[in-house]
Amino acid sequence: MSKNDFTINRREALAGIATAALTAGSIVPASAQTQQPIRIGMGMAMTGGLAALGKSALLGMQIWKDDLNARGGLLGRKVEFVTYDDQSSPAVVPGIYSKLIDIDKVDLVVSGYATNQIAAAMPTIMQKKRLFMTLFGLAANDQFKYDRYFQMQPNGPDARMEFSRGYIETAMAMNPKPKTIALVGADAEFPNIALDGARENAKKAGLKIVYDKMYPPNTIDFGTIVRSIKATEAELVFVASYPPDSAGMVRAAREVGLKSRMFGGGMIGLQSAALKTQLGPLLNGVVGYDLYVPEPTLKFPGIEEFLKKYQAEAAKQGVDPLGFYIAPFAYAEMQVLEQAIVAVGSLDEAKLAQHIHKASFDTVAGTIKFQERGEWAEPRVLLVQYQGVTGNDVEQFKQTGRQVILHPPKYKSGDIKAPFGD
Amino acid sequence: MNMDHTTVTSGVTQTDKRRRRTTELMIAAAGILLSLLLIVVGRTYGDYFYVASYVVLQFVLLATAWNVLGGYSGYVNFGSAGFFAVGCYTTILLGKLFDAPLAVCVPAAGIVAGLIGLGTGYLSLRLRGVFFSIATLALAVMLQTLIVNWSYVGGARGVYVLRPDTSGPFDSYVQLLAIVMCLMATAAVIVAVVVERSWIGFGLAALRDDETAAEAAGVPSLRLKLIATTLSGFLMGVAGAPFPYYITYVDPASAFSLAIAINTIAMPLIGGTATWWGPVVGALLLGITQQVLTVTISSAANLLIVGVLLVIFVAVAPNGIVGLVRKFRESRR
Amino acid sequence: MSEFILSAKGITKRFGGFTALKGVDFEMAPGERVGLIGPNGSGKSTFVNCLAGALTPDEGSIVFRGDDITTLPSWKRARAGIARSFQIPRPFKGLTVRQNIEVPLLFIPRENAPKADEVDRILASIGLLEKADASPKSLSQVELRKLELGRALAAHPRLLIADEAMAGLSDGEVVEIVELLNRLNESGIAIIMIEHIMKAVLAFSERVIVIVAGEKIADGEPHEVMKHPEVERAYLGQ
Amino acid sequence: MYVTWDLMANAIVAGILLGGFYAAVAVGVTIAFGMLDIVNIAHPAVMMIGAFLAYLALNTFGIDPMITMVILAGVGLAIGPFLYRGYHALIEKRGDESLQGLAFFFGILFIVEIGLVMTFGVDYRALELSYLSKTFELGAVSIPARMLIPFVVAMIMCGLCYAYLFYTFTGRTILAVAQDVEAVRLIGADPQRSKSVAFSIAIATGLVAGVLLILIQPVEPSIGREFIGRAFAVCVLGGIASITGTVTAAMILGVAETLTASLIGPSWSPAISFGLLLLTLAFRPSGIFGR
Repeated sequence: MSKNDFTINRREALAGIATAALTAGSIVPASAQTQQPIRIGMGMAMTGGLAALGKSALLGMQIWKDDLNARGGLLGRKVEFVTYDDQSSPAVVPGIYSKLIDIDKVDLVVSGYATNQIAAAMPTIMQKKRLFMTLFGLAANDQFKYDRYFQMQPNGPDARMEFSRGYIETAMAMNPKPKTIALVGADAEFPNIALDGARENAKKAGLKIVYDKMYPPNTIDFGTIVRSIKATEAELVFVASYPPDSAGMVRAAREVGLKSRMFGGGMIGLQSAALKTQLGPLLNGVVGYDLYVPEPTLKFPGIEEFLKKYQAEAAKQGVDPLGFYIAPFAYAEMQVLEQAIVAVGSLDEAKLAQHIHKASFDTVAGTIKFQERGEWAEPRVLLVQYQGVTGNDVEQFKQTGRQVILHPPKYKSGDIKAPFGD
Repeated sequence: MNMDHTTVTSGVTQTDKRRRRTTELMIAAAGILLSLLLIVVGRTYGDYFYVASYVVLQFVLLATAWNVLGGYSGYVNFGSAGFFAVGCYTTILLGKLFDAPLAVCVPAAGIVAGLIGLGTGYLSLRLRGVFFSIATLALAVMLQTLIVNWSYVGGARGVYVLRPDTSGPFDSYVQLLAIVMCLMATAAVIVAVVVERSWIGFGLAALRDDETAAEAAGVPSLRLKLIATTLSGFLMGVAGAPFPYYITYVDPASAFSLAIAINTIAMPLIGGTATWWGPVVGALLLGITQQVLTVTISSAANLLIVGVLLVIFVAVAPNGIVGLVRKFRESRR
Repeated sequence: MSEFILSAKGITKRFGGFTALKGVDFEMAPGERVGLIGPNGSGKSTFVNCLAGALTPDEGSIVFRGDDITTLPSWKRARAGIARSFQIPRPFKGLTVRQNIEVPLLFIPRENAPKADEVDRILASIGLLEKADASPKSLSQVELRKLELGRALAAHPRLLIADEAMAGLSDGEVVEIVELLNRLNESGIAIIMIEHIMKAVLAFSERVIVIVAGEKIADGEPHEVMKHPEVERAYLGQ
Repeated sequence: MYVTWDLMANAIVAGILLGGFYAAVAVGVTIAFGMLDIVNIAHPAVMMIGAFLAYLALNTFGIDPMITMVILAGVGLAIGPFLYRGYHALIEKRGDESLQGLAFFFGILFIVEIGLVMTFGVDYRALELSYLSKTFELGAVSIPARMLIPFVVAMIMCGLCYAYLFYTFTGRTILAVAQDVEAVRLIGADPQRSKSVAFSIAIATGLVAGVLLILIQPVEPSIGREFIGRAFAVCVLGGIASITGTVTAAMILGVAETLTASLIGPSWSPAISFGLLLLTLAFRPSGIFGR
């Protein structure tokens, strides 16, 4: 008996330690004074697979914060960030957001990068009825239908169709009209959705789908896949992929000598400096969706100054040196928040949400208006084609004419060069 | 088994039996107490406390489940994430098919994962040591490939799981999840005690040391291993069952997560695999450390700590914290 | 029911292309003391492994106390009454000496329940009572051998297979072990002794069988078997 | 449907090239695990170190990876004995069950991975070399240099390992250690030394395999984990302790994966390789080529 008592006491003691550890350092003044800074909390991927874009996004937000504080802050208060690393793992996200809300008692929360993270935070956010500005969530609110959710990736109301719309419309404008298309992608979330849309868009356009396969993430040999596609003699090849396989597919297409009228489409990763410089001239002729490229048709007010600041700082921190993909939208996200707070004049989240639903916002990423599910009312997914890339230098991608916008017509900055592989 | 084990009157076995009952009762009491504590403290500190407790207790459950096989019989399961994910996807499937409530999903998840555990038990007929471990790893990859290609449960794209409305006496759904997890972890620890101190645990301990010799001494090793693999699989499945409601969006990568595979092995090893309280201590220690680090250091270094702790313990204290405590007690004697 | 406690017929065991045992026949009366000899690699261990159930023979049948046990796993044979010790002692290192003895007590059912002091009696009979709570890791070679025999004894066997129970022991220790085996035999347990120490085999056995290259070449009175020309050539050496 | 002989021929060639690379990854596991019973699941971490060093060498010092891999092989052989001594002192000497060793290397794997993340970040890194993007055409079959070079290097490396093990005294003692440690003592060799040499070879092959990986595809620190399963699968399929078996099994796995990708669809190829492993383990634990 006595021996047992000992063991149990230990267990209870440990439970006690657990309680203590969980609550330690969590005593926060109950109400923030007006003089105190506005604290904005978020979990962001700073390690793991999503960290490259996570860090880029965070840098974008920090530049906004510094700009704002230099201007004297918001409602007369400085702005501060409370950030935690979500390690690219959705499993820690619920913990981070409950800590931010319950223990840190931050004034506002924004999301980390990517759909899984956003979805994992949603129940906590919804239960607490917080305003939630989110960054690059793929139709994450379609299920929750939460009315204080606003998402910054310009996918529009029907995201899955947008990643291939430009591709198909551009293809169908070619002369003669193409008849066949091959669809291929990684077996994971984004490529699945993009391919779904591509399938539908292709059918609508009357294209015959001659190849439609997925490959597992971490595939090494893409040559075999590309050869199978080549054997189908498809006129169009639509690829939906993540960074490592985007590179693999482009290389394999060159190695196998794939000749099609268009190649590319929904490839994540090509937007980042890392892959652009790795692939260099191999990119010529490849088309891909993009969100921002330095073309004259996209000169939104403030974007150039922002990118200048970003690129200077990014070089020091070792994050994506171009910052075209996520950083402008991270900055714009905070601009939306800022403009809404100024307009409402308080941090009342119900009013803020109402205002964001109604108003439109001028940001470095253009003028934004949100629809009822919190997506951009008007989608703005670009289709770009790489042209005239020489060598592997990163600087050339800051120039115009290397990533020519083919679609949508409103922002078109050049003409397609087809076929691919010549 | 058609024999009455109580007829064995050798001293140790009988005291064991009495001792076991008291331990069981005390663990049950501690578990209920902890649940009550959760409610009280949670009211003060908010949902964060529930969320953190849920994660830590989930690891207590997983570590205990792993230890029932790995610690007691020496068969190392590398595929724990696979069993966890099976539990997880059982909930998703039943939710999609019948809108089944959690109370149904939990036992169902346990049964499905338990059956897969039974299958791995038959693998152990031919495979020992590292080969068994590699087979479990391969099994987890197979299961993942299956899920990735099964679009009904979301496939590679993943699936959203909306939490039901909070009902009954609970303030919030996370509170419910934390308490459910607390009770399940308590039950698992009791199961571990029962196994450890019964003829099953005794036979497993013998076959862990030397399977051939144990067989020669009349230990039905296959039967015992099947019990252990099934039980261990069952408990891991149970641990995964509430996860979809916790995370709300499940894709294969988050269900078959490496963090789960690693922690499930590291925690019992750091705590000590020989007794039921080793994995509990290991899970509490490592789980709480990770929770605290996530919101303090908040960098890659926090994963580093798991690795460093594991290496240090394996190298310096091979029997884990349990071993250290025993050494300490003996030195004081 | 035959008069034999054990009757093995035509035991054949192959490993891949190699035939380790070729149709070995073997019978044994209750309480008999049999020595099994043969050069290294002759198939002795394979043979006793087939008897004890660690291996299943490819051909042939084994009948023990009237039941066909040819395909039974070794734990069922242990329960049927066949106990063995191992060539290299295989104690349960994680258990204490006492617990080592308790394993067969707990797992092998009896007609009459074992008495309360059975563990102590066994420990006393093998001279390890004082080390009951020690770890087997702390035991000497001869003590480990005794523990092996004690564990076999706790299985309450009708047949004991002692696989080189004396290898690596001093002369004095060999005598101790032989005495222990004799005492077991007196309580009615049939014993098969596999041994290299010829003196011990000749002193102990009523009957000796010789296996060479997987075949039984001699079976009979110890001294007659030793005179067998083939045995002399094959075993006692060129 | 679109399965033509050209496609099949290409798939098989691609599979053999891929298999060559798998062999380079698995040969170290075969030596460390198959022959020495060291469950080095951190082998892929060694690969990652090799890959990132090759990246560093090219981009900082302008050293071609072909030279880097020779240097790394030397470095591996040089530091291997110290690593082995450390492992021996901490784990092996205790004679504990392999579980402890397993956990130990598990921890090492993690430490290395995070160490790399903290030094190099999580970006994908690749080597920019013009000769890698060449493609050779042999009739209808195209052979990219990116796959051919690793294949050739892997075959040379496996050949060297084979020659060393079978035609030198120390090599033979290593093979003997794999069979029976006592026997090695009897012939007057030091099993400790044999193991130390063998472990160093395993480390060296791991570093080289890492260089090969970064030639083939962009690399980020956590990608190494993908190879734990494949490396052990190849090793087990090949009969655990056989170099020739490992190479053959690696080719079979490579061809099985590329054929599945061409005929059924790429998403099932992991199921094929691990299914093959599971079946082998369940019905022929001694491997396809084991006795």
